[in-house]
Amino acid sequence: MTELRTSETKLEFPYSRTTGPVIGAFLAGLREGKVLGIKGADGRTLVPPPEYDPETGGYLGVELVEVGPLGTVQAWAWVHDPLPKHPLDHPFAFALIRPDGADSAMLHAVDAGDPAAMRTGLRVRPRFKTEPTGLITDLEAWEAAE
Amino acid sequence: MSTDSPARKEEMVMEHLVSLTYRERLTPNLNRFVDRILEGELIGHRCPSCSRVYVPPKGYCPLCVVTTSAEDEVKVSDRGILTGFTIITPVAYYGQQATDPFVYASVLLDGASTPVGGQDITGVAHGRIHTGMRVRAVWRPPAERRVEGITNRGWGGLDAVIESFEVTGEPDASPEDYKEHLF
Amino acid sequence: MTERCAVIGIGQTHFKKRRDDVSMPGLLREAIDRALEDAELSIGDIDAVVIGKAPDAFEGVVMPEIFLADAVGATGKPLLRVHTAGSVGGSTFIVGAHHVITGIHDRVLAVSWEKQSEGNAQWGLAGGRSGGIGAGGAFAPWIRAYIEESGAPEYIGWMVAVKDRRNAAKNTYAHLKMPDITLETVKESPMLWDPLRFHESCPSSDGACAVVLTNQAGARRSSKPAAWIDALSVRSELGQFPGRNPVRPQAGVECAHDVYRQAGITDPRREIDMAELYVPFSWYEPMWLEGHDIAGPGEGWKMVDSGETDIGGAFPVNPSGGVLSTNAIGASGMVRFAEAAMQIRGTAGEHQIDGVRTSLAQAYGGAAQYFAMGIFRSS
Amino acid sequence: MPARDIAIIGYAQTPSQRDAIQSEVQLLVGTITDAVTMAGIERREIGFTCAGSCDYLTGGPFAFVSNLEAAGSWPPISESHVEADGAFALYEAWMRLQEGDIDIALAFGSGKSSPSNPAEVWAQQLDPYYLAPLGADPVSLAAIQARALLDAGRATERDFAEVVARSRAQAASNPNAQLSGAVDVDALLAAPYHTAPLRRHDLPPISDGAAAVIMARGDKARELCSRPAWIRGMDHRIDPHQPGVRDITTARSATTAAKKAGYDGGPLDVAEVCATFSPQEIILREALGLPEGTQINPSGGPLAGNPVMAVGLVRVIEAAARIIGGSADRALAHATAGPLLQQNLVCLMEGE
Repeated sequence: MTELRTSETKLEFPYSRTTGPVIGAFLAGLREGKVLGIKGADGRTLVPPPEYDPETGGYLGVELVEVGPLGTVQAWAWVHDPLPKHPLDHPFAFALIRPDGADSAMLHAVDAGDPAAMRTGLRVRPRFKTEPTGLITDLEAWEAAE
Repeated sequence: MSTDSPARKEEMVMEHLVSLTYRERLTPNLNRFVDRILEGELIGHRCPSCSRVYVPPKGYCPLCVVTTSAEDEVKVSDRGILTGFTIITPVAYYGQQATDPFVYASVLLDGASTPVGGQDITGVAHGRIHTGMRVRAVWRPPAERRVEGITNRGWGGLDAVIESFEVTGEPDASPEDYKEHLF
Repeated sequence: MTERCAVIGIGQTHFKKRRDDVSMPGLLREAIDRALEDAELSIGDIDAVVIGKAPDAFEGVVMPEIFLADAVGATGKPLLRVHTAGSVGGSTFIVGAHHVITGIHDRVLAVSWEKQSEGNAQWGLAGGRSGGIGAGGAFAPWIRAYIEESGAPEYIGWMVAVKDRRNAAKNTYAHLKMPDITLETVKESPMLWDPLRFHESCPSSDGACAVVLTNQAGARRSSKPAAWIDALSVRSELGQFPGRNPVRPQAGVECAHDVYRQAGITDPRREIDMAELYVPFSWYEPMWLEGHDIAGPGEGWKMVDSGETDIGGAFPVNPSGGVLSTNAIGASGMVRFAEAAMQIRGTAGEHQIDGVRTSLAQAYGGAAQYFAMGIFRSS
Repeated sequence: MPARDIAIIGYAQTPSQRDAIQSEVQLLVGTITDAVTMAGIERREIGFTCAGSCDYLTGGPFAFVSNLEAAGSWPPISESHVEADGAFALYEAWMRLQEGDIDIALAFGSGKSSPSNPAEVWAQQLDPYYLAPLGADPVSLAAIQARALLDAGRATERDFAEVVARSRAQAASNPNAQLSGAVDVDALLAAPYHTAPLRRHDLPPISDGAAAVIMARGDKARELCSRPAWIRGMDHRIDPHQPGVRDITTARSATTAAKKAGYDGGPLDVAEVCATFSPQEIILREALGLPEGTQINPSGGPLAGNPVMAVGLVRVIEAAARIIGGSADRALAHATAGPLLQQNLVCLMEGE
């Protein structure tokens, strides 16, 4: 049977996203080393802050509240072989982290070094980039605070 | 929070590069087409049901919805009729390499039922190009033929094998011969 | 057992080259909140949501409705995403209406959008490659063929451009408003895709459009007039095949005949009071007038020439300013349906046509191969 | 209430393959033809067609347009497309049939996952502000979900392995399965982690494939099929997107969809569920309320073959096939979309 040629195509574009008052303020907060949340319709503090209540769809306004800085791991997975698009280039944990004062968890990376150092309930603190780029990854990773 | 101060607006823009790579084998019908164009020959598949000839071969006839195979392969000419064209002034966008106005024409090769699209037309001033003109392929030298741009998604790539279609100077074809190929 | 379906709420964003003041969720909600306010309903009253947009590559988010679910108030509800290229806004409206007509749901929100400034529509239309033919490249040869066949003078395209941009100046939400545009302005604008000039081509916009659809019981509860749906149809055909007539695609002919039949219309030019047609390039106005058998062969451009399609004419087309003035691709088809419904409800504002009792909405997409059409009536 | 006398009378699917030699359209040409043949109809009898696919999976904007070439689109057809799994196309077609003016509808779904890296493609489905820039991939998310299930004491890693072993064993009788055969649970548990607590076998294979379904109304269905699979109800629901605002150890919208589809928790012969990762079968069994004794994923399910954009419609086919074939009287099919079972569709079917 004939060997078939392989074709390769790339779908690539540098998108430029306008973030609006809530997402933009959250990202701006990261630059200043702050994690911000928003009060949901039922009074719960949601992090990262949505513009509309995830349950009711109600508008939540633009007033953000600072949470953390410490947080607690709610659930996690160990990434043995990070992909090029992952936030860290060495093995790490993707985790749901509930910052102190928040009622929801945010997905992010925990730079724990070794899976043996990870557990649900682990107390973690955010580590911010020294040169922010305006992305969620300005919060570079969380690390153990114990 | 105010959303209208200039400082805030700048912060509100987020740059996000999305880059995905797709690698796949050419389908057997297209692979065979590539084999032949490297040798300076154009082929298609003749539908066993309606006899229409598709160039390049799709592996099926979309009108009869029947599959076609190597048994249905036919050779077509590298000469044909210009059935439609426009002249494009390229719009600048990320990844766009074209800068100068270029011709974008469809050529119905003799023996084919479907035109090959996106072809350059040479040997005539842009202003004199018209449908019905007889044209022939100007093949690149064998060593310079590149086929990497040909994909299963069917977005051309033929220009890296055939430089352009030049006007032959033969009399124009009658509209009757190409009026069904206005695409 | 089927229900009659009516439009009781309509909302649009202000359309702009770049809506830098909102996120994608914020953009959709601007249209949704206006539609809900118009319908005198809150987001919790909605039973199901249908979302339409053109290719995901325009914004670079795969199936963005998945992340937008909460923002469009779909939590706990059905959410369906439609994508039929340029006709998608019309198709989305139609899919939303089917939810009501079948009696499956009582109040349905249909929303269509595009935030083209996040990326680049020309890049997207080129399939993400270099050497793209641009939005008008595919259509220019067919437009040329129409001009040759019909013998239309070249100023017809300019006339449509002038009419639509002046109409848009009366439309609060439109993107390009050019109250002072003249034939000279169009004629002297650069040639983009011969024979199409810059001012004969649509802009690239950010924006969204939403409608609230309901049944007879729902419409009775509304204090405002409803626009009743009398006919809906979709048709698709192959974009390329030997024997295809791309100037007058058969799918468009059959789609039109289907809606006329459903609405009991035998003479569309007389029986329809106004139309919102998908005209991204000026020449598509006469081409669709003929392609949908509103005008006979070669008669479409004469309707333009005589002023019949002006706001004050006998058959006004695109009093909103149309796609030529506003084109957030995913939303554009739904805007046609929304505007045709607004004309029935008498809520079109400055571009309202007097006494509209029957209106036609049309959207097309792909290589003029996807069609979505609807007819609205006042009772 | 909407008319409920709509049944599945024909279907076809490609084998689930790691790297299909055909293009997506070619896969569909044969599949749709086979479904039409099984239904015993002419293409022109189809009153409405709905397609499901994903441009970003296929690899280009407007990629779905080519799939029209497989649908017999000349002369023109009444047709629509959802950017979703073919199961959602089935929903739209089922809804359209209820208007009563047409008798037969076609739904299909197709996708090739082999050309791209699914971990990269599906990371772009997440919230573009808060999640996509993290490159959060479906496997990592599913592993977090698995951990939450373990932490809650609702499952063990052995339970995950047992789902895999049963899936592979049941797939042995499925000619379309990509992964099948007897595997030992202890051997599975001895394998290294891929993304802990998930092992490679807890993940679905990467698959190419297509599927098509023909539905007919009332007497037309009876005339064309001796034992149609009657759709008693179909519904789909969605949950909030961010995994941190919902309980990821359950699928609330699956529970709602099952109820709204008319499933009352009564006996089922078969359930075909779109559990793409092994822990999700445990979650779905509870969320859908599947009673003891229900045969779950007799085809092997997505763990045996995962042609994304067709895999949900394949679940419907596998459930319907058992009713049409007479081995089941009542069956439930489930499809899902979005990360961590965010969106769920349920189709409840019965024999005469």
